[in-house]
Amino acid sequence: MGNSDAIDAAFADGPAYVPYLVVGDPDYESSKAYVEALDRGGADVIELGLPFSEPIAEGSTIQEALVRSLDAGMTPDRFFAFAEDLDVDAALVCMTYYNLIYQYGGSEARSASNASGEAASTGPRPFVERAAAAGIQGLVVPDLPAEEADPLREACDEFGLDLVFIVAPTTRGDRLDRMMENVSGYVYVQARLGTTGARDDVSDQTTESLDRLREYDVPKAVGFGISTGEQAERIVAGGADGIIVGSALVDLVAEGVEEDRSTGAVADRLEALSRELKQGAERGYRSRTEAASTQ
Amino acid sequence: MGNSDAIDAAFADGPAYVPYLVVGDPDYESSKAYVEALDRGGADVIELGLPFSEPIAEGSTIQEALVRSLDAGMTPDRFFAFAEDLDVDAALVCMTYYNLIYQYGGSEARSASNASGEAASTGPRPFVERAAAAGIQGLVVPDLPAEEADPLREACDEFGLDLVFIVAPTTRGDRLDRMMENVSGYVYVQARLGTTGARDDVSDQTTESLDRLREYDVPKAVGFGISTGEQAERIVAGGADGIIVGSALVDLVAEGVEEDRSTGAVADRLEALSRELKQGAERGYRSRTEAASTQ
Amino acid sequence: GKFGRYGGQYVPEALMPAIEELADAYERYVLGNEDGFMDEFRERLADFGGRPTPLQRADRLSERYDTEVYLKREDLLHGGAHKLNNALGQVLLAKYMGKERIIAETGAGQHGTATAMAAAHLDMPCTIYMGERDINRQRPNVFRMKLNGSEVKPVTTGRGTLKEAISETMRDWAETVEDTHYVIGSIVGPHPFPVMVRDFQAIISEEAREQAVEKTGGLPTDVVACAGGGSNTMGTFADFVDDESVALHAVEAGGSTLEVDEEAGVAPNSASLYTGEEGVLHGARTKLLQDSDGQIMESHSVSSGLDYAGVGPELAYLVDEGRVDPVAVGDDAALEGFHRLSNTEGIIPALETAHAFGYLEEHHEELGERVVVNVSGRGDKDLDAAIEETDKRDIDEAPDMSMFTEGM
Amino acid sequence: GKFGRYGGQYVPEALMPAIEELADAYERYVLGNEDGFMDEFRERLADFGGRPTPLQRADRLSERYDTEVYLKREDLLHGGAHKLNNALGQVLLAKYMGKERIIAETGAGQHGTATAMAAAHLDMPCTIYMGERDINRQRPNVFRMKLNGSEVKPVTTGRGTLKEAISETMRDWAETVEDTHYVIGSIVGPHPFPVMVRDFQAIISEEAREQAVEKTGGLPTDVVACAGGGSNTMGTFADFVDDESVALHAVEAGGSTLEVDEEAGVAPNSASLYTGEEGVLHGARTKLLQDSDGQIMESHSVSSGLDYAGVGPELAYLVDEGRVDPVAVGDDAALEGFHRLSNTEGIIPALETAHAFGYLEEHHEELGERVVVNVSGRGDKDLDAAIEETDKRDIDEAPDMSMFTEGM
Repeated sequence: MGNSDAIDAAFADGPAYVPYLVVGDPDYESSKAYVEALDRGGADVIELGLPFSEPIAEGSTIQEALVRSLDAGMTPDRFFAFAEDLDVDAALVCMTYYNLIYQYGGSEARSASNASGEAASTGPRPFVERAAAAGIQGLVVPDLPAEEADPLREACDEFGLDLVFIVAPTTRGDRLDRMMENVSGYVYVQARLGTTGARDDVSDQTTESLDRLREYDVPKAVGFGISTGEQAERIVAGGADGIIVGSALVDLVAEGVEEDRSTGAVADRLEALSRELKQGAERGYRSRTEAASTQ
Repeated sequence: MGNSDAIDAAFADGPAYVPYLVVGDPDYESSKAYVEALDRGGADVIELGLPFSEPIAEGSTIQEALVRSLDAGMTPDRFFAFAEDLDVDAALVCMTYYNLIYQYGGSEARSASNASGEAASTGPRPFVERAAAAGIQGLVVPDLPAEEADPLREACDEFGLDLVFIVAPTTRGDRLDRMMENVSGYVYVQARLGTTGARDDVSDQTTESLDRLREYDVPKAVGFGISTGEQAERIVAGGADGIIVGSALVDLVAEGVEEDRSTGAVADRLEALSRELKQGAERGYRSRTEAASTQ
Repeated sequence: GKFGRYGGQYVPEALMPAIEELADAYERYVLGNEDGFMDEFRERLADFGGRPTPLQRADRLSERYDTEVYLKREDLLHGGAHKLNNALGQVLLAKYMGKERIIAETGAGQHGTATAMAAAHLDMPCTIYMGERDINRQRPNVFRMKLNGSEVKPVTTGRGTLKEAISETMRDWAETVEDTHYVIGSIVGPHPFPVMVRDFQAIISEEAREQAVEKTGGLPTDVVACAGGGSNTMGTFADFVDDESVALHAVEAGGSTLEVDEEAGVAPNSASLYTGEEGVLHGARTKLLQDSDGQIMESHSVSSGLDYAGVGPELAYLVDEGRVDPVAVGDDAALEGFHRLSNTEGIIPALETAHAFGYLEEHHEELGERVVVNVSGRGDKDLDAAIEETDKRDIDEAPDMSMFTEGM
Repeated sequence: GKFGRYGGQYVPEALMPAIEELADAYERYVLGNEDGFMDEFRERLADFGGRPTPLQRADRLSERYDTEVYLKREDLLHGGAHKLNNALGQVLLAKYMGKERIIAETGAGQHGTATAMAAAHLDMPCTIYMGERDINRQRPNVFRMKLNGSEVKPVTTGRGTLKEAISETMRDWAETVEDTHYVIGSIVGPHPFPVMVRDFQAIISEEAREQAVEKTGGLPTDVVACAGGGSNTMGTFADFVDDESVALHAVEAGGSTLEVDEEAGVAPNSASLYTGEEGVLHGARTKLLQDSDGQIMESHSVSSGLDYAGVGPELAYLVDEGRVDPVAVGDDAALEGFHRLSNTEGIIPALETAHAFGYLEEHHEELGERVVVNVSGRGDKDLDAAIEETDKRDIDEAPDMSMFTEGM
């Protein structure tokens, strides 16, 4: 179905728990421990945030995490080294902004082209090639709509990565069709309008979105605002194939920084919340399949 | 010649020394002592400044003196009382701005007219009447050109006061003729352009002005910038019938205030400077009459 | 040189020749357009000044008052107020007269900045006298004058405010009258200043009258302008004076009260048309704020630009004739007008101008169906004063000020 | 929505419907004048904004450079800069689209004040996001926005400057997109913003071209405008792009140096056309100041309004095509230009605008015989910065600053 067998597998058997953390937040070593804690907590896919200096699609929780990571020296190359360094079972997806993908390897390409007198061939291919080598199996690029995605899509196909798109509550009609033609791996269903950020409520927009997507044959992972096992349960019961959780986890990291907690203590909390979310998702899945078999 | 015999007399026999001080500067009693000191020093005519809040024709020395007097509570009525109180031989001239002359007695006139339902008859007459009663023999009004002077001229004629006009170095032709038709007592010859204030030099403009005025049969008193006996001598030798001295005397009052001198000490200085100026003027007169008899 | 009993030339003799020379130049160049003076003046007003300024329908005020309210946008003139009309005219005239130097005095700094701009534009050396206390209160305006190449001379005598600056400028002029022109900033002073300044400012009403007819099909029923010395007032009224159907409202600063403290010599307002009495000040017979002796009172207004104890003699005459309706609007109502125009029309007016909008709020029911209000200047210069004065009061239309007043 | 390789719509999916709705409205109302939109826009620009602005011959600069220098006086537009052309267009368009609320972000405050004015004028609720640090540096502009009835929301994330304010505005829009319009302040962002903002600003060149032909009998040889995001630049160039004889000079902020500190992530300039490289920022592919990883650099300029790491995609395209000549003028030369225009022409320019005059001084010998320079804004807002920056340098044309810098 998708380019990445690992991602297909993550959604093949029961609901997928897809946590997100910013790589390098608040530093490389702690961040590694945190990502591994997510894995222990039951992650099926882990979205690794590679920080960009102008993150226009984020809520303030994640924006602050991106700043912490950048201030601690995170770069695309260190990000790939981090991915290679990780000891996890979950499939890895990189979430970042298009300019970092577009520029990667550009300075080498430009130096070469200056030497040869030819035009520089910047573009997404070097980034995707390097990501594949680092074991990354998919990309989410929040500022890249389907309309501008052809070059990246081609590079992903070449190197076997999935390209995940975000479907908003307002995405309909032709735009939705075009996006669903291009998506692979899973579709990121944005639970409500707005940017990322943990919320108490789960919007009616989620149900509507899932209804709208029913006809498309691709796993639907719902994100934006999920922070408890109970929410996870309701969303999966409502038809989601997976849940994406970001801000609630990043909050734990931020709290750790503010209250000067040990890496181990933060990792434990991340693992515990992951477990709760994963279990919630599984409860939801059971109630859905039971309901389906009852009918 | 003029309305006031006293002023005619002051110019009749040798050069007239015409000192100026601001009445009430820095207070009523000191001011009285200062004016009497001028008299003792040989004053023929004394110009008494009645302070106006917006003295547009003054240099900063006299402006500050006017402010001191106003701050100490000087009013037109107190000014007249002061004139009545004085024990001096010199003829008295009041120097002030037109608005004070124009308004004097106005509130009574207005109350009366409000009561009678008729238009208020404000105008210069009440001021001149009161001035005459107080023994004032002439008026100098620096912001009243001959063109606007008819009502005041009439009142002066009625009450026997002289109306002194200032002739500037730039006053010529028709304007000069008109002014000389209206002037009485003496003409105030402005020695140079500018406002009042003591200067070291006596300008060539003085000689020119005196030449221009030669044909007019009225005493010519030169003012603006005279501060020493030597200057007084040169000016009278050059043809002046009198010298007017203001800022140099006001400076002595201001110094007294600044250095906290006793009234007596300031009065002594005023008397001494007056003597020097008067003697200078007399020397100048002698050299002029000697030169004339030699020819 | 007279308007009925008002006007005249009450100046020191030394200045009379300059005044006469100016009167002669006024007749030749301004009235007679000799050497194309008026053509050049009008062209420079257009290109440098930004004329014509619009006559804008104020949609929201029109709705609020259920009458057609039109704004004459003098706030859009270069420098931010009507002042340039006069300053440019006089500096250009000085050039035609062969003068080599410009002097002026300024209180709040508006006339000084306009004169400095005009002098830079026409390459004339310029000295501006300003009281030391005013300099400290109006530093941005001082900086603007200096940026435009003018010398700003601090006046330290007396209280260091406008009256001392006027005396100091007079002193300079009395000494340099042969090569120097004194640019008076309003329709005050000796003849020919009142008529000359009016004629330079009359372009406001010339445009407004034409624009009103074009936009609304007829003359306005009412014309409203704030009045300090009165230059924007007469400029806005001039071409309507002969239109007897048009009511002319001169809005003076009522300050904190119209009551006078004779003992202290203070009139806590600047309503010389409304409450003043005849007298002679700064070269002209006009209506004044004065005590019973004839001493000039200290005037007061939330708007420093209206804070003057006299008023143009022509306005005094037109009030006596019944042609101009003098009204006073107090500090509070003016501040409310300031906030109302800012938040309903997107135009921040000068505090001077705000008085006209205070009048509109209080008296709109007495006005006809088409009202023209002169927006004589913009309020950027008044932001600090507006913060301070608003903070003292409880004004419905004002924004929350806490972020500005804390730590001030 | 593309200019060669530049432009596009790189925005979060949630915003795409709004962008598409806007593109549709742009085509109907702006290009198609549906419901007379463009007529109303032009009329309001005239009456409320004060258009047309003059094209003025700069007599003294013309003499200095021995070439005809003409100034397009956008500084006379309501609010003091060209910004209103765009803000008024977008707020009016939002009204035609049935939107009920306006949001915008602002750095130095110029776009925020223009938007707040337009929103007050058109009676639209308006929220302006502004970094907390910028709020503290630009209090007068904050006060102006609040006076005009806008809510000013301080942004405290990150460094509290423009970039955080942009993120915060995006966040607001992402949640409220159905009833809210985001007024972007320059020819940046996703399609249709770059073309739409250009079309609203194009009135500058439309007028200037006509005025130049009328006043001088022909087209200018050169058109000069400063360039930050590029809205005044494209507005000044737009109608001249097809006139191949007219050279177009985009003057960027050269800051303290064109050298980049890659380690610190700082480019001490804002010369993205002149030194930048292709990338994707704030919704569009364009030329950027970025490090080799693609992280956006912190830009710097003495003029906060030019201080932006990107530039409009259309300008990037026109530079690549050789149609627009990109040049950089450093802080020192810009400050000299500021003082020169102030004291020789009586016009105090914005520090942004001053860069164009720095260019004129340095390159006038390369220019043709008729040069049009856009005076994009007035400098009143920059007085404090000008005092501070002038005091650091030794500038011949600057006035004596001691009275301003002592005790500051």
